[in-house]
Amino acid sequence: MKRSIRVEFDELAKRFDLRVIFRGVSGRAEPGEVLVITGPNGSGKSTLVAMLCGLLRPTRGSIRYVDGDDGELSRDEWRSVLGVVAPSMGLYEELDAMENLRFFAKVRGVHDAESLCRDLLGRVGLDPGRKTPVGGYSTGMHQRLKIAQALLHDPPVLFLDEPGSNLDPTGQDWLEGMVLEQRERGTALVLATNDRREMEWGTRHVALSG
Amino acid sequence: MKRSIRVEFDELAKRFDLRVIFRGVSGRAEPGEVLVITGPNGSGKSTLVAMLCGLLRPTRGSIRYVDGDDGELSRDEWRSVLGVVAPSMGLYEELDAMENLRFFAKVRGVHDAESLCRDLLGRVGLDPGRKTPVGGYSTGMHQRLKIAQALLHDPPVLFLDEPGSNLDPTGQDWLEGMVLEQRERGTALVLATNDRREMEWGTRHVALSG
Amino acid sequence: MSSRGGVHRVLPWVLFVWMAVVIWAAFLWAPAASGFVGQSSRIVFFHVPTAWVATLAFLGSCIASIRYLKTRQPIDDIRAQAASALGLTFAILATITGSIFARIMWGSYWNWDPRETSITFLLLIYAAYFALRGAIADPERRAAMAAVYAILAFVTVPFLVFIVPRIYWSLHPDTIINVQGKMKMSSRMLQVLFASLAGFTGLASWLYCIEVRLERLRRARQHEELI
Amino acid sequence: MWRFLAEAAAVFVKDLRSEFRTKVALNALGLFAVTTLAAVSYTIGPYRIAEADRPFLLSALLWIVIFFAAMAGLDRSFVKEEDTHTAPLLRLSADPLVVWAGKLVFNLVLLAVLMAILVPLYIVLMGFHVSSPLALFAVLMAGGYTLGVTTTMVAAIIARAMTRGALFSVLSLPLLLPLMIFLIQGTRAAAEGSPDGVTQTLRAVISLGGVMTVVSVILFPVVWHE
Amino acid sequence: MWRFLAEAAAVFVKDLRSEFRTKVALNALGLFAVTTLAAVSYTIGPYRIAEADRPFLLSALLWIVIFFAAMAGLDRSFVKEEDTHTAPLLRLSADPLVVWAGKLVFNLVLLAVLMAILVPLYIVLMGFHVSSPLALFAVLMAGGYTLGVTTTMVAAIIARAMTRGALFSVLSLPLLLPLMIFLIQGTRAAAEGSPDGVTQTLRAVISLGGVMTVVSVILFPVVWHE
Ligand code: HEM
Ligand SMILES: Nc1ncnc2c1ncn2[C@@H]1O[C@H](COP(=O)(O)OP(=O)(O)OP(=O)(O)O)[C@@H](O)[C@H]1O
Ligand SMILES: Nc1ncnc2c1ncn2[C@@H]1O[C@H](COP(=O)(O)OP(=O)(O)OP(=O)(O)O)[C@@H](O)[C@H]1O
Ligand SMILES: [Mg+2]
Ligand SMILES: [Mg+2]
Repeated sequence: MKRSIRVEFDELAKRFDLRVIFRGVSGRAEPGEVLVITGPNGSGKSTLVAMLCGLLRPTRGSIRYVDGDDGELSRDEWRSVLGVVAPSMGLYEELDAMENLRFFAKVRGVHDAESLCRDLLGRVGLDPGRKTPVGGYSTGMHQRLKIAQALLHDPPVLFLDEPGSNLDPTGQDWLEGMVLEQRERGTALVLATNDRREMEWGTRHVALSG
Repeated sequence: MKRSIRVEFDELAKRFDLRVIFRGVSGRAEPGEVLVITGPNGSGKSTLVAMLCGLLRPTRGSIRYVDGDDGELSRDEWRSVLGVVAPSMGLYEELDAMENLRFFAKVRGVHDAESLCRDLLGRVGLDPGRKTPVGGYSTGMHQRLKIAQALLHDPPVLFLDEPGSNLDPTGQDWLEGMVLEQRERGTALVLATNDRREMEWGTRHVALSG
Repeated sequence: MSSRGGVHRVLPWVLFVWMAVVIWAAFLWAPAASGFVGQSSRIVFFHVPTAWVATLAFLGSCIASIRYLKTRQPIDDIRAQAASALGLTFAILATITGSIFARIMWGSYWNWDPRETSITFLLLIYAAYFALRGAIADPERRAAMAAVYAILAFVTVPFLVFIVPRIYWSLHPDTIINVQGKMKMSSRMLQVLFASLAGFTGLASWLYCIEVRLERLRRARQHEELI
Repeated sequence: MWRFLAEAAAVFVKDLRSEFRTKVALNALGLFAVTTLAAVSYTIGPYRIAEADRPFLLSALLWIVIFFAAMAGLDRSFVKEEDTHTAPLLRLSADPLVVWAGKLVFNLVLLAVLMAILVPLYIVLMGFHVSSPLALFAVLMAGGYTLGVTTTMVAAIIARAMTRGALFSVLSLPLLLPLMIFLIQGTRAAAEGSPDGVTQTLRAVISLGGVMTVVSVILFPVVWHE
Repeated sequence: MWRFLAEAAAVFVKDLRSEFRTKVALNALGLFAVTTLAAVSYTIGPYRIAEADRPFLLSALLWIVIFFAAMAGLDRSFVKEEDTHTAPLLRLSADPLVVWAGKLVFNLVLLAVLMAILVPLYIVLMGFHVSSPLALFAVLMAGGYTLGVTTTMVAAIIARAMTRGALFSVLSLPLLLPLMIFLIQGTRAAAEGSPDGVTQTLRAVISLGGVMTVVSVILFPVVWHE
């Protein structure tokens, strides 16, 4: 069984260059639930996700990762328990799919990287043997690889920022299945999306107003 | 009235490093119609679009831009009659929205660039006065700016590769309106998409098999 | 509060009188040192304190930078910035006074003496510090990056000031407290020098306080304008 | 023609803007010149170079510094268009020659600004005695232009080498090398005041620059469009 | 410890692979180094400089070329992570010190390759007589390390700034100047065969490198996460 981790955030606010993006946003993602973040383009969904991952400092407010058994995690420990898919994050375009995954597996200290990466690529519908650098991948294939990357270490907290974008209908169905499966396995999911169908996967909601 | 241009392609094939992406693809985009290209991720939709724009050379087959009155356009003339939105094409992240549009307007020799750019930004729902570099824009705002860029010189041929990705529901509705309006004004549209709703905008279809 | 304000009003006048006395003493009270051309040794009373204040200011900038990285309070960034600006200014003054000195003692304004070159690089480092600040828009990131660079800069300063001049042959006088621990100046000269050192340190502290206040106001105003 | 110039100006302004987003950053350019120069003069300065060696040593150093300045700023413009995927849209919007001209002018302006700061300072700081300043000026102008044209082309090639293999940039070596040699010798001739050497150099450099310009105009569209 | 090394190795291998496939840094660095070296050796030639000046002048020239070449390519690995938006994912996946170590080793390898090509060529082409090659080797190693540590840190800083091209040299060169002076003195001592000069240099260079390493280890996480 994987660790059960709850992500709580309280009265978050973010300002860029004196422009307030949002303020007073609170919520939490419980293990086995999907927290959906909605709001129009530019309302701050991705900013909120980046803040929850620890990539951006909140201007105000607090974020806590709480382990069901052991209490709060330090900021340095966040890294090892979370996985992220986000449109603003790129992969290494000169490397092929396996090389990318293998790299992320190694820096995360995942064991049995080789077979795991192969397996994952198969699951997201990519060919592990293909030597094309990722720069030559189609956008949908790119998105699939990003999803594989996020699942690599089977993280107890999963952030999905527009995970279905550029996926074909089959891919979107697969994604839905993956989200359901993760929920059942006790992952805490945070999903930021513009897609009406994806919004329905949520068990909790945070709406940003823009 | 804008020029009426028809894009025809015949028996196109594309190979990357001995891997055949597709072969024997034919079709055409008539003024006032929407040619929809469908197919699973990696089937070659974007490749086909890039080929039709002149960014990639087909391995086999031919592409012709035919002006209703004057006959065929030379390859050098394609540039001036087409507009493109594609996920693989980036904007200048250090410049703000107006600077980006102004640049593209100028290199395309558009008159009255300043007021036109302002106007367009307003239409796609961005703030022309905002000085944030585009690198700090959200993905949806980025996509809107790309669409503005493609419409800048009111081109008679418009290629839309996944134009609705990352747009919020309001944005998608606006996009639908824009496509309808362009059809009525006699633009030849080519739309490559994975989105079921967008597929229905088509008057002709090309399906790639993957 | 009011008594503190009172002290603040009085201090600049004390400083003013002190500096006036120092200037008078430097030119009229202290004797000209032997071994220097004419009356030129008097420039020492201004040259050495400016160099001293510059070094002090760079130290201050390094300390403020370290504090900033710990506390992340904008005020520490303002302090670091003000101290660097002050250090830069006084380093320029030391170069100018030294350069005049050099013209008299060594015959030309610039001799590629290691002191001259090392101070040039000190100037360049802190000019680079401000170039870096100018190249980062986000205030928090700017502050952090500048702080890191200030610390890196201060790491190289000892090498620049103490080791390089010892590797290259130099015309420049040894440090006052030299290897033998001997003082080479007459007691009157030393008195004036130390008075001047104290005066310049006071002057610099005063300027520093003003600059910090000014920068706070500047940032506050920017805030208002943008909102 | 006017239209061509206006479009090239747009490319130039765009590059200038993205490279020097803030006004303060423009000072960085001046600082760059001074720092580079100081690094060289500091290391060589205190040492008294024998009088006879000065002209060619100092000429060689000067061109090392200028060449460095050219490389440091220039090679990024095309690589960045590829890295950030802005190249395709630029290909579809602008005439290839407009892109080439815009980038060339950008490089030339950068070089000119750097030279304007560097050379006078260098002459003063290094005690570089130049017998015929006018000849030096001519050599600098011609050299700067040819260097700019060549590095622009090299930069475009390096950017495409990402997809086409490194062999290309090895090919640029034979272009740069003779140019550097001519320039060093011409500067030396200007310093020593030998008009023959200068005219010889100018002839060589200008014809090299002319050839490079023609070759670039022909080849750039090929390199640019894959 | 083993885990740290394995992860740092992963970062290093990843950078090496990417660089090997695009060769942008190698091209920039190599092109500059080889061109200047060839041009300088051709124009200055092996025999013209007065015998007494040779050790110093040749040492100075060698380090000028190495330092400037380093400025042309060593910022690439960090700048590219930002330009291609791979940095955020790297921040979320890897320990900052692992990233630092991997990039440092990558830069050191680039420098080593550069030196391995440049120095023998330089010695041969310029007729640089080195009395104690072993001492020279030690100076090169120590100097390369310190150069690499310092530039890696500065590269991490400028990757987060907007104006990079000029800024990298502007920020690095003044910091590197004391190092450059030490190295020139040390190389000269190695050429002249004076063990004292060499040990003195090595001591200074290694302590500078040590201090920079410690400071980097402390400060890099701050820069990386900002
Ligand atoms: C442009 C030329 C000069 C520059 C840039 C310069 C710079 C400096 C600097 C930076 C210091 C402080 C050193 C330290 O804190 O260790 C200093 C100290 C001093 N300088 Fe100069 N100097 C120059 C010329 C001269 C000349 C020509 C003389 C007199 C012959 C002179 C006499 C002194 C003395 C007596 C000290 C105090 C020694 C000490 O406390 O270190 N300087 N100078
Ligand atoms: N680095 C930055 N500098 C300045 N403004 C920024 C920066 N990053 C984000 N913003 C601004 O913050 C706002 C929110 O951006 P964010 O990417 O979070 O939106 P979003 O809700 O994810 O939108 P989308 O649906 O388009 O993905 C936008 O107005 C954006 O311009
Ligand atoms: N430069 C390239 N080098 C090698 N293979 C490439 C290159 N560009 C595209 N391909 C391959 O061509 C195929 C089609 O890619 P394309 O981007 O056209 O797909 P697509 O239909 O647009 O998919 P998506 O729905 O994901 O956007 C993919 O298998 C891709 O890997
Ligand atoms: Mg978003
Ligand atoms: Mg596609």
